[in-house]
Amino acid sequence: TLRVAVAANFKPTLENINRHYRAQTGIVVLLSSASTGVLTTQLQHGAPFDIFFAADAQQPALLATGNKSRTFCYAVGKLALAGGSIDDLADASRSLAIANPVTAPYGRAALEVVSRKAFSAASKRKLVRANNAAQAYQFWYSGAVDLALLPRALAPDDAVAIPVQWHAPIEQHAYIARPSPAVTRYLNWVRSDTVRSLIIEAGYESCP
Amino acid sequence: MSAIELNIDCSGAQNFSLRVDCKLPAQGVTAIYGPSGSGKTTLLDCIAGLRAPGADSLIRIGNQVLSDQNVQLAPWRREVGYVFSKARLFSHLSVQGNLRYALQRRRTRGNFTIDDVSRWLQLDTLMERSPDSLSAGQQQRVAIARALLSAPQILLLDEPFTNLDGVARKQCIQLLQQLSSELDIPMLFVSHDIEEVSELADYLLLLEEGRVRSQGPLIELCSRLDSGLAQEERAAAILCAGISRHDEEYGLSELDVEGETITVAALQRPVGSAQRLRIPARDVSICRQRPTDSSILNILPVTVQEMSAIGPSSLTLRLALGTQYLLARITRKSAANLDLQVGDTVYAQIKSVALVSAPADGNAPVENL
Amino acid sequence: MSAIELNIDCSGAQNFSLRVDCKLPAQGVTAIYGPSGSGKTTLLDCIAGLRAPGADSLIRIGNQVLSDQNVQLAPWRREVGYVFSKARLFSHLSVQGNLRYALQRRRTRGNFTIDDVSRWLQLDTLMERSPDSLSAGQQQRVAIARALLSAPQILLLDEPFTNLDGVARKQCIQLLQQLSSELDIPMLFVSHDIEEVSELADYLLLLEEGRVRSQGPLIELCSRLDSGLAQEERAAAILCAGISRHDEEYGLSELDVEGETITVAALQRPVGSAQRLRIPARDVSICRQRPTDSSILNILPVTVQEMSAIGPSSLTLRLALGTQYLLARITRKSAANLDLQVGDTVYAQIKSVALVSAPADGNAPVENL
Amino acid sequence: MSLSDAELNAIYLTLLLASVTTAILLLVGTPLAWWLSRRRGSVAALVEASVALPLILPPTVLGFYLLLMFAPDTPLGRAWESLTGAPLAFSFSALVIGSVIYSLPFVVQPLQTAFSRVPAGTLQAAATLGATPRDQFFSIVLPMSSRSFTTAASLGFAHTVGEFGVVLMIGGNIPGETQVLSIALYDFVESLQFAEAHRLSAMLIVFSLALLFFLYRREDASAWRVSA
Amino acid sequence: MSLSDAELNAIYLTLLLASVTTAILLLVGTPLAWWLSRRRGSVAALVEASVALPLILPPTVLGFYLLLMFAPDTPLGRAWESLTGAPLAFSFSALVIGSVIYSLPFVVQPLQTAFSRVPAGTLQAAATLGATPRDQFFSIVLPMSSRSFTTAASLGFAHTVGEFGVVLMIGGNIPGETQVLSIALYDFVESLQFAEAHRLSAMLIVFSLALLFFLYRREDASAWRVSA
Ligand SMILES: Nc1ncnc2c1ncn2[C@@H]1O[C@H](COP(=O)(O)OP(=O)(O)OP(=O)(O)O)[C@@H](O)[C@H]1O
Ligand SMILES: Nc1ncnc2c1ncn2[C@@H]1O[C@H](COP(=O)(O)OP(=O)(O)OP(=O)(O)O)[C@@H](O)[C@H]1O
Ligand SMILES: [Mg+2]
Ligand SMILES: [Mg+2]
Repeated sequence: TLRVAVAANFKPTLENINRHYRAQTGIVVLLSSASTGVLTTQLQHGAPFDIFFAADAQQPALLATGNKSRTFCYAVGKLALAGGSIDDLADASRSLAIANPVTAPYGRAALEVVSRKAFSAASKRKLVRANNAAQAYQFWYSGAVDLALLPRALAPDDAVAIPVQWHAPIEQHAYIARPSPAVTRYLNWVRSDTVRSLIIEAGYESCP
Repeated sequence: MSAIELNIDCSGAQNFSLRVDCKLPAQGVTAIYGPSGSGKTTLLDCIAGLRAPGADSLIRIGNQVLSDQNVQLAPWRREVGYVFSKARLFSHLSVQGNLRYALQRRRTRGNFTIDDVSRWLQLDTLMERSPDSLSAGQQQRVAIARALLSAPQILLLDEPFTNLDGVARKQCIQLLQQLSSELDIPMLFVSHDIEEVSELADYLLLLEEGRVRSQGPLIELCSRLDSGLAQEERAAAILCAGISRHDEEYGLSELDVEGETITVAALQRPVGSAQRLRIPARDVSICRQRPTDSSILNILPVTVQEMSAIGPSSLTLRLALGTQYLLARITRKSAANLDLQVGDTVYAQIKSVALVSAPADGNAPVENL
Repeated sequence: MSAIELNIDCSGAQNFSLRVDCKLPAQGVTAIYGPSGSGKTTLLDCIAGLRAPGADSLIRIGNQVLSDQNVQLAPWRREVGYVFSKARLFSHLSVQGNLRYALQRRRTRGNFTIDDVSRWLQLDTLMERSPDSLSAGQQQRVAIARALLSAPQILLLDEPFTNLDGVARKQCIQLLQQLSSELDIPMLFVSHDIEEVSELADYLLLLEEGRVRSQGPLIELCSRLDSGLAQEERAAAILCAGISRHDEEYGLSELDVEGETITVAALQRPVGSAQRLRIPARDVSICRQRPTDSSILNILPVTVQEMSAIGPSSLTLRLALGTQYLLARITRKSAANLDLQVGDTVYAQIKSVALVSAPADGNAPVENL
Repeated sequence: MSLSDAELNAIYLTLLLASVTTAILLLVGTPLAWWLSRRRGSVAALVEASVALPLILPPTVLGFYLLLMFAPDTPLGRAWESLTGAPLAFSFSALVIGSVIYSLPFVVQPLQTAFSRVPAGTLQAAATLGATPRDQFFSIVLPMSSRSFTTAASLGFAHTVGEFGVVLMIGGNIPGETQVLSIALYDFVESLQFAEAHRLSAMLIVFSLALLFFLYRREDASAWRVSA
Repeated sequence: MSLSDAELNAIYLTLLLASVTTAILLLVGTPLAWWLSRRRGSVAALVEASVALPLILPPTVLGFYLLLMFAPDTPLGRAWESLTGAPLAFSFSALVIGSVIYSLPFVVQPLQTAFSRVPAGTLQAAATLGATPRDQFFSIVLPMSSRSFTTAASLGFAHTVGEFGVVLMIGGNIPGETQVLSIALYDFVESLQFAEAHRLSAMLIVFSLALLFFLYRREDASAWRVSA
């Protein structure tokens, strides 16, 4: 069996991917999800994961300590706005949730979007920071906030897409913690066209 | 005369039940006497509201109903002072704190202060101490002081003198006697010590296995041969007397009882005052002729009224002295030797030093001859 | 003869300190007597190891050192049975559980069972009960049973009879007397009741404000006018006697004391057995001539040995009867009337019914005449 | 060792939250514990079980359900907003409510145990002196349980300081409003700023140790002690 | 309402973890509480404060420090690996250790309070009957504190069931090995599978309520009760 660590926001997608993999090969992949920061810390201290799908590019790079062959990009994230139209971002009376910019790449991107001149009218608004993207969704889902800037992959279908130029690209990289034939076989599958289309279908873009 | 009316049905563990239906005087001191486990504490608990008797029970003090079919006053509304047999002091407060606790919640009666009770019960040097660091007797005194300070309508005392030494016990008894008459607070007190009982009580309730065995004024009950009290080893009769003369030379006082004279240790009270005397049956002996060269000062002419066997070898005699009665315990052999019969007139010798006097009304120092 | 050696210096609250240096007999019953707060409980606590006396203190029982400069045995190693003045039963166990607790940890001495002690102390019907649901006297009896069952090397009893009624108290006293002599367990017992003390104790330790006021065999101390005991209201002398005859007709027994005869209620023991008699000073009166028509059976010729004033009006006399002594309390007035002088030979009248007998060795039923 | 403004703010918020929460916990928990200690039977057992319930839900999940309750379109949220004019979710008040619910068992359970151990005889003595149950409670039960109040308050306080799952969920991590120390610390760890995390933890630990130490050091007064 | 294999596994792991943790907590906490209840002074106060310390660190942060201690290249990690042959971090054993440390105050504090309230006189009575301190402890203190053991055990158990920050950090959320119920639940909420989350929470709540209810319902035996 393979042990794969995955950032929480990619977990549903990866689960879907693994279902296909299992159907084809019969191999069971054990998924462990947590936030990217936690998983990175764990990997630094001997966590028994073979591969780590992070939500950003820095932390896999940190883990690989410069060894480019151990990391690769597997998806590029997109943002979407749930709960209203783009114009609402300029309305200070509408509360907005984003993921924590300090810890979550989607939070950083969302902050970039919110900081655009066009929305400065709302700069005084109460910005609710969720721990991660999933929590930002929960805030919106519960009705506690009016708007949420979410990963497209998590956002409801009627969410409005945010133009990708409005923020730095959200490249999600994976880190190969323990290379092995099984890992290689799995990675080949992950890089296959089938999977790429699954990823795109889930609301990501493919890597450059 | 107002009364304490008790009609209580209260069940305890196993098949014990307390079933009491009686009237007690609502003034003076009533002793509750009976063997261990006869329900004395249970009775006090019911009166204080700490145990709930059956729904039909009635507890009335004077014209205040504490409990009947309709009302069951909560314990804190009953204005009952209770000295528990284990002191039950508040361990988180000092002695003074305990007393102040009672004072802050005191009822309308009584206006003595912490200083007063601490003088009466010699607590001055204990004020700052924690209850846990007191000796058993000291704790008991604090508990009595605390109950007094709450200025209750009635005082319940459960074996209050058990841990006190002879002197302290005497002082306490005298204090309670005084307070009972001066403040007009009725007291119910439980004791195993018939001497204590007859020193302090005016009225007696005898319990046995949760039932009233007999009840009545102490004086009457004491001299009745069928009350159970006369069977006690320490049976004693109580006489009412008046002070007739003080003999300063010998430090004695003479009392008049039914026209006869009884000599006791000097009393500090004026001629004419009333005085109660306790005369243990075993201190009374009988002779046909008045002895002349004996150290016994008190020799009274009496009539044998009743004779009752106590065990195989002794008799208790009920001796009439005017309208009052003495008890005497003698051997069957002596009775045979003297050929004693009911109706005989004989002399009762009372060792004067055996007189224990209880003042009928306050103030007299209890000094024994 | 082995002894209990105590050299204790133990300080309590405020400026109280217990300072005791004495030897007590290591068999029989020793009473510790003294006013409230005089350090009686503190002394027992030190012996049991529940309070730590000063480092120089010595506590030795026979040849077993419980505490000295080098060793301080922990309480659980001392093989000391302790009946506390508040019963201190284990509230999470039933009565039976409490007894079994002691049994499971018992020492080597003694081989009686729970059934035995529960028979002796009438606990059969209480076995399944929780201690909290017992009356005060019932709790006390369980505590005594529990201490006995632990088969200690020495038994400490802190006012063990306070909550017992007259009958139960008598039974307990007799039981302890028997056990003390049969099992050879020394007992130290604290009491405020001088009658209790003289019934049960062989030896006496009088405490006052943490110091030994006096000590000695009960018989000796009782009749000494300077011991403090003779000052007590209930002072009494103890006599050693032998049974000389049983008088079945009247249910009496005759005892020989120094060649004289004393008549008491029938004793169930063979002629020749030794017997202790307690004769309260206030029950003894004096006459110059032997009275003839009195109910008093016991009239003994004695010599006035010493006279000492008690208060303003009375005297205590020490009367020699052969090598033993009687006490008598009379008024100064009687003494003057009789013109009594030291050295006079007079008759001491003892109301026979006032005799309280304590068997010098087990088994005799304590029946009073 | 200097602190950033945000950190100072977080410390202030944390202390405020923990103090307010502890105060409310004692106010709410004391009568509840008293009631529970006097009652037996199914109702009391059910209440007791419910009090302990928040413990078994992971804090974030508990927080999620609280959030569902606090949202502006729920009855509670609506009522709150019409009363105070401000929405409940992501407010300091929400944090307080969440913390109170979460820490309730730590306060109620020690108090309940303490209360049920005050001897019945002592309360009876107070009653015969005229103390109503209320009075008995304040004059006897409270002072006799002081040691358990220390336990309860320190558990409640400490737990609120350390608690972050619920706080994060219903507070929304708004700097100056709902960003407490535990979240700040968590952020450092998440973003792998370990040096910062160590610094903040060390501070928190030293401060708490000192506080707890002084709390627990209160000697009881009796110089004279019984051995055995 | 059927459960997936993963969920069944998580439930099994949770119960195992909570039981083992509670057992260890009682084993470790009882003597510690006893010691603390007998001692006064600075050393005891310091120990007491340290026991309470895990409370004030956010669980993830605590988990982080535990992870630093458990990692294979630390003395502890090395010693463990050489003893058992398996690494400590991310093992079930690590979870147990973490949970024990985290829940220790909830067990120690109620027990300590209970122990210190056993009347000295009762212990003295036992001592004179020949009971050594050890014996006194087992025969008197333990049974007299049974109610506090219920409190302590239920707080410890419940807290371990609900705790997830520490477990997540040092366990690594590995299905079948360290993925306990709280993490599974957390995962559902995180991955927005709310229906699943509701289902699991409901189960958890009903189960715990029932358990706690029966724990607390134990009537005490005395049918005859003193009023006031
Ligand atoms: N709390 C209780 N629960 C159940 N039964 C009790 C309780 N207290 C006392 N009893 C029982 O009720 C009966 C009467 O007890 P009570 O305490 O009234 O006796 P008492 O006359 O005061 O005896 P003592 O002189 O020994 O104190 C006894 O059989 C006792 O065992
Ligand atoms: N735990 C304690 N701490 C401090 N002082 C104490 C303690 N116990 C008793 N004392 C004090 O020591 C002195 C002797 O007390 P102790 O209990 O030995 O007296 P006692 O002779 O047994 O009196 P009682 O007959 O009233 O029981 C008293 O002044 C008492 O206040
Ligand atoms: Mg009683
Ligand atoms: Mg004492």
